[in-house]
Amino acid sequence: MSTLVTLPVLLPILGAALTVLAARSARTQRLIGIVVLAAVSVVAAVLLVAADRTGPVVAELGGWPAPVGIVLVADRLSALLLLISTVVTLAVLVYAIGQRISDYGRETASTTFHPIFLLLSTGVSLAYLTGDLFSLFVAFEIMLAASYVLITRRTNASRIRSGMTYVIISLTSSLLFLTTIALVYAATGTVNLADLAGRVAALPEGLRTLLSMLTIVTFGIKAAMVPLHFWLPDSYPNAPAPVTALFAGLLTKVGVYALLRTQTLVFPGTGPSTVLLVLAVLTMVVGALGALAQDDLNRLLSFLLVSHIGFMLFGLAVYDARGAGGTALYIVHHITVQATLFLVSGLITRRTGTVSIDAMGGLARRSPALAVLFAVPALTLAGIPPTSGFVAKLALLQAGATGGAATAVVAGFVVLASLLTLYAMVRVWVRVFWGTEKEPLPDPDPTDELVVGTARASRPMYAATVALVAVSTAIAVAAGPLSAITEQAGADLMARTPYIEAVLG
Amino acid sequence: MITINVTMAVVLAVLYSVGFYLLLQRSLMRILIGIVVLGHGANLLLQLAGGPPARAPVLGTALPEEFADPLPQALALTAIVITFALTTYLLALGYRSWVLTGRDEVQDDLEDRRVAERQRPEGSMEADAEGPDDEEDPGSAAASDRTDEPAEVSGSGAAR
Amino acid sequence: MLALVVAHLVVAAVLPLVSRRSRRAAFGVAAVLPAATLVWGFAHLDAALGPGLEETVTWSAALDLELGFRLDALGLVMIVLVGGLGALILAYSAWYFGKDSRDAPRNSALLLAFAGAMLGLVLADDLLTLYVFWELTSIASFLLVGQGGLHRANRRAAVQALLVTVFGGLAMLLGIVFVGESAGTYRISEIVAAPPPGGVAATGVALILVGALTKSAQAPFHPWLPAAMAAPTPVSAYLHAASMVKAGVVLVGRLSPGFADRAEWWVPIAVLGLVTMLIGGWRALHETDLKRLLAFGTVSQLGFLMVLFGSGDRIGEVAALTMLLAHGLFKAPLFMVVGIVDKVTGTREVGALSGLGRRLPGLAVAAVLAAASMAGVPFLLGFLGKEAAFEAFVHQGGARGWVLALGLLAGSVLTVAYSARFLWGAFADKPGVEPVDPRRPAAGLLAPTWTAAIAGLVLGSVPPLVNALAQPYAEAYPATDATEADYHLALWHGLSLPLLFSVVALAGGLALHVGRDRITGVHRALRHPLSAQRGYETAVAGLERAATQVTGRVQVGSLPVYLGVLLCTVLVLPGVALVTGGTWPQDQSLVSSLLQLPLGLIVVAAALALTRVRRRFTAVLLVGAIGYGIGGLFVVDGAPDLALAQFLVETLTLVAFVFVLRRLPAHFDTQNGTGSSPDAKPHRGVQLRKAALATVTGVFVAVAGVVLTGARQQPPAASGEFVARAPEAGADNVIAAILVDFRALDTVGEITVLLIAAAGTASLVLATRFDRKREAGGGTPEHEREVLG
Amino acid sequence: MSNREPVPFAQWDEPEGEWTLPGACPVRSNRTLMLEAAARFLFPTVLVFSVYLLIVGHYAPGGGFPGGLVAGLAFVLRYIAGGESEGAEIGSRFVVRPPVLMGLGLLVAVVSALAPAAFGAPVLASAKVSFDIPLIGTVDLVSSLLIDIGVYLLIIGVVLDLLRSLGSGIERDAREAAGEEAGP
Repeated sequence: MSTLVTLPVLLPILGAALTVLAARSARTQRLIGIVVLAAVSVVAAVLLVAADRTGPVVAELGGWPAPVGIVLVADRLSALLLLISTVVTLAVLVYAIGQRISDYGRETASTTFHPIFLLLSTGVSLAYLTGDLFSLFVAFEIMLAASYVLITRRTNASRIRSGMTYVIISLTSSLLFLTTIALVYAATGTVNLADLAGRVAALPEGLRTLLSMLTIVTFGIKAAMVPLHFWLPDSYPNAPAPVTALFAGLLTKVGVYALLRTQTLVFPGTGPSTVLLVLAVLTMVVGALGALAQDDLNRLLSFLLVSHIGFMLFGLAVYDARGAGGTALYIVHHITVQATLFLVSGLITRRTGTVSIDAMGGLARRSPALAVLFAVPALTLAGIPPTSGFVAKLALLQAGATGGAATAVVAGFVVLASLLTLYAMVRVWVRVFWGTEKEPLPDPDPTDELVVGTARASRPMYAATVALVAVSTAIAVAAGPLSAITEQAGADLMARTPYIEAVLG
Repeated sequence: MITINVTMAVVLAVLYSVGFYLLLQRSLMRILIGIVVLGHGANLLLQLAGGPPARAPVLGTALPEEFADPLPQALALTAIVITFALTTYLLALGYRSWVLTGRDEVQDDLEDRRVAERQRPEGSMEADAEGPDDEEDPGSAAASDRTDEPAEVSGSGAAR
Repeated sequence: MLALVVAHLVVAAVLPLVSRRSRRAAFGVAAVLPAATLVWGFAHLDAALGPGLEETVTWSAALDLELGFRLDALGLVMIVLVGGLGALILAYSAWYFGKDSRDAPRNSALLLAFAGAMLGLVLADDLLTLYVFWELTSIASFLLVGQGGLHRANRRAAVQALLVTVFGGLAMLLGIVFVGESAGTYRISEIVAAPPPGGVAATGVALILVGALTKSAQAPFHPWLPAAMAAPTPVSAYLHAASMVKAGVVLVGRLSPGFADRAEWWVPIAVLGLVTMLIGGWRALHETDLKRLLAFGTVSQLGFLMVLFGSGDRIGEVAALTMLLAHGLFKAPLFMVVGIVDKVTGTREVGALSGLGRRLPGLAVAAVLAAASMAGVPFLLGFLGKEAAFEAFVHQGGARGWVLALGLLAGSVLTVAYSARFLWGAFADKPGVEPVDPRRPAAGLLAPTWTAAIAGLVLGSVPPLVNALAQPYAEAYPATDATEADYHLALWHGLSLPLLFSVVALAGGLALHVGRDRITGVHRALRHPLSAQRGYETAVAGLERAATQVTGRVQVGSLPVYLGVLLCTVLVLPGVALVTGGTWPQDQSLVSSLLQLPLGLIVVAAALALTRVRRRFTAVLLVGAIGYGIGGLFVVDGAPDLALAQFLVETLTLVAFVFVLRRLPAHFDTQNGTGSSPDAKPHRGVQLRKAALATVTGVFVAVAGVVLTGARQQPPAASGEFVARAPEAGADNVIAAILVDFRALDTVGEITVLLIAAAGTASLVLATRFDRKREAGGGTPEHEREVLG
Repeated sequence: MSNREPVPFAQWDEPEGEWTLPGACPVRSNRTLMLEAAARFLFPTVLVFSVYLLIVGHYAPGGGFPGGLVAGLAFVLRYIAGGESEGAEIGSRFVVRPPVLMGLGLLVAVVSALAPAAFGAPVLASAKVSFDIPLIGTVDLVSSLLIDIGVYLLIIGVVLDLLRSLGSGIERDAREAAGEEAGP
């Protein structure tokens, strides 16, 4: 079982190495990618079941006990997020393959795209599984380095600046993370998370707060927490659809996961955190208002992503089992739906030839299937019942209602942000799908995948999108068992002992 | 006991300050150099977090008590490599940016500027409300009898 | 019950397939399920009027999320409206929409889906269940009002209806959670039995009320309802008269047994309900479009219902349930009449219709029956309800009772007036107006209209039938005296004050109608300083402007600003914590080893020089100096491995820099070719501020380092173990043992990053030429092949 | 499938031409004789030194990473001494394309990480084998050396790839830009 925990990290690396070596055969590359991610999905599902039945599954790498060696830990939270992330990654890969086939034909191999896509998955898996702060840094670097390459691949003059913004801000946050690790080590002498839990508790309160705030800022940048979010709406929208979908679905959520893990395990609070509550409100409101101001479909979605990060911060800020569980459930839901929306956006822009909402119109009549594909995740994001968004939001609201006066007030902002989300989505619906039909814009430069223009969408692209909508629906249908797991995961996080005992024995 | 000494604290302060200062510039190459300097600072800090100078941790060359804390060294080594990798990548990105735009500057986001210049969103509901209302009554019985052009599929919203 | 609801949704999903064959058949198929629901409801009459029929399906136990249903008297009455009228309206729609209408397939499916959602809503015995279906009806309404979205009126009305009702719905959701968490249950029957005390619950109750008020179009949220008349008339008849707008009223009726005695509950209901009744009635008097006239009438009647359901009085609740049924049975046929009038004459304008009564007497009689019920004419259901309503408040007495009784009387006068205006407007002969020449309405349109109108007459003439439904519901409220306990609906209660009220209402209303020209003059003279519609538009416009302005200010698109904010955040959050919580360590030494001094000096000097340098190449050399200096410091620290790596990496970095600098201009400030941009020479003050921010942040990091190292209590957790176990790992060099054994995963990760960076670099520099996109087939394009190497 | 014959890994170091010669150098004036001579001499020496660093890593400062970097620097020296050379030639002289070297390095590292699991040991576990070799004495062979070898290979690949992109790639760009200016 402990070998199994390492597979989500090592299998994609193996796959990446093989795709580099198989650089001449596009078919082999595609096969490797899909097989590896499917295998990791299965492993993640097994881990989730095991973690739920018998407690955290721990792998001591090299057989060295913590804190000598690095440990990988799959508890309910990490296994669950790993599962949903990998499934979404797989779907996005299928979509991306479909897009490559549409654009370049079946024979296009690449030494960048396939390996780096798999390595991104490695970084994400490692971030979820690792029980070591420095290893978390390495995980982030793998993930981010892969994302840099994916976002700047074949970039053009008008888009390069968005890539620069993304890379520079991310690098800054990485260096801040490294600084934080150094400072944490300076104060405690360890980088093992379970070990840190005990050692940080021995520090004076002021220094605990200092370290806690440092991690909040560090991970807050990756999670796109206001006021550290600026980079996201400036960069994500400019990447190709599958890349944006993957980033929007996974990367920010890994930041939230890191916040959730470190704040509960290493810096446990005793009650609602005022700082985080304020940040959550800012994130929800600024993000939602940003979305209302946009004309670019992808930017609009990016701002909504920021807004909903606030939801997850809110659950964390409540600092109790229900809040943490709510955040976990919200992450699961949001990974799926946000990725889906960007994939749909990709289909829409391929159909209309533009990202400008103002230049679209009447799409519901021309393409009813696309209308349904958009409407379902849009309602899900807005949290309209009976979608998964509703269930997840309900979990957060319940935590807020029982967390005290402050959290109850912030719960009001959750509701407000939901309304604004719905409004933003309704505007998209009204302007894109209703109204008079507008002619699709022709592709001004077919050689450049980043210049938007009408293009064919191959069948795998639709299949992947439909599959993600189905996953989202499944989350809603299986809300019973799922929320049982997340609630227990929240309780585990707050109790801390299951994790610490599993790691340190 | 393991406190960072004053000299090293000054070195750290200068490295970080200079790094941050360069980071805040518009010139891409300066930003890049700022990141390299910050990386140096972070690696130094990581190494210093292990304690004051001591013997290299190689068995047989000194007593184990005299060894410097090996973990920060190992971590810093990894960090150095990662920083190096990302620096070269950023260098390439900077080069590409220069080739594409002919400038050594990070430019402002055009779409953000565009939003800032607006009074209200493009195609706002407000604008939709202001337009002339000279259309036929959509709620009329006549409107409900209207047929599509035969070729078109009805907009039932159903997936096919 | 869940099965019934789901069946609606499933059939709705496949209806488009039926529509492709025949649109009329689709409506026919759609009508079956609501009719079956009606039959099912009456098959369980005993249970509904007795203990209630329950069903629960757990969705998520952890979240207390259940689909809980309960069929009781209120539910049964609503089934008559949702199922019975639903079936009639769907049948009517089959003839209303043309054979090849492009709107018909959408409407048949959506109407049936809506019926399912509405059925779930009225049967819900769980607040969360209720909310689930509540929002589904909002969405269905949005799509039904919006239709194809081709007309501006549709789009605006749909958005307005959705925003207002979802605003209320979300407030309600928050309220539901507050109430549910306070009560420990979301079961309506349990909450009502033991209403939760406390401030949170009170807030929750008020928030739930917001939901009820918006959905039932109470002032000041009401304008969405008249606007929604942009929808086809059957949709208006079903959603905006018979069923959906009743949702808020039903919710109030469900919760009132528990909360009617609380001021935060009944005061807003009574005040807003009464105001709504009067505003709606007044506006209805001035509409020239028959459909809008009815819409404002609906607003007015909903206010009336709201007051009754919130009364918490047994007689009042009898009246409430009676009026609920009555309103559905007269308003739906009235809308259907308008639809027929529109269909056969092509207009709904009062000013254009004349002589229709004589040409279509059958239709006119049906309209008279329905309108008379609305006006409260005896032998019709409306009369029974209105009598009971007057009785309730007159009996209640006191300031509250009399204000409400007289208020309702005023509202009833207006109701009679606009009922008369409707009949006059649609059917009367008007001097000076060309009589219309209508087509014959289809029997399929007339039959449902007649059925509904007759039902009002039958139920109104046989009060015990309705009484049997209304009494079980009202018994949830305690009877305070014998009058309340013995009250029954009847055509004749003797000569009493309520009867006088009815007579006054009829007489006054007719008088108002006769003096309509003068009333219109008054209406014109009155300026409306406050308009709810304008309020909505201002709110939405304000939101959009605020969004644009906030975003314009916050999201400036400038990287230096972003990084500046980032540093400020570092200073504000951890910085403040350091200042307030850190202590400077005591035993601070100047240097640990003398060699640190010169090396440190080199690093500091090179770093400071970096900020002033203008030539790129010099800058790179200075970076190298810093790197080698730090390598030296590593040597001093006893980290030869680290130093070796640092020297090698620094060298390679220099080489990479030089490779790239070959192509870039020599100086930082010179731009390529065309001269410098306006931003090239930054303002001196800006630079100073940047320097200050950077310095403070840099000092923060260093101080944090000193403080935190000083605070270390324990020895390193694993370092002793590394040394002790290094032989096990087969290495004398502990660093090597850590890198390739203890923490080998870090090393694997590190080389992964290297590979990614190299691949990325190659793709950035080499893949600069793009091939044309190509159809499937063909080989690897040129740009990819270059990266392949 | 591909128009170029894949080169067996075993022959990766078989030169097409003379081993120590730098890349073809068409422009005489650009040649730096001193550097070329130094490169000829230094190149193999440094390569051997890099292998030493790789192996000695377990006992003294060194290891796969410094070893790989030193080897990489040897190639850098050769490239600089070689003056203007096409990136492809740097690749083709050593036949193994840099990406392949990187992929192989990663493959070696990850397979050696996973391999212990096949024998029931924890992932990334290492095994130590001691040989008694006459004259030299006891030599410990640790399986974790494989990871170091992977690192070594990958780093060489990375440096070669950087030479290909930042080196020759940019040079090619520069030439093309100059060509455009000189042209019409």
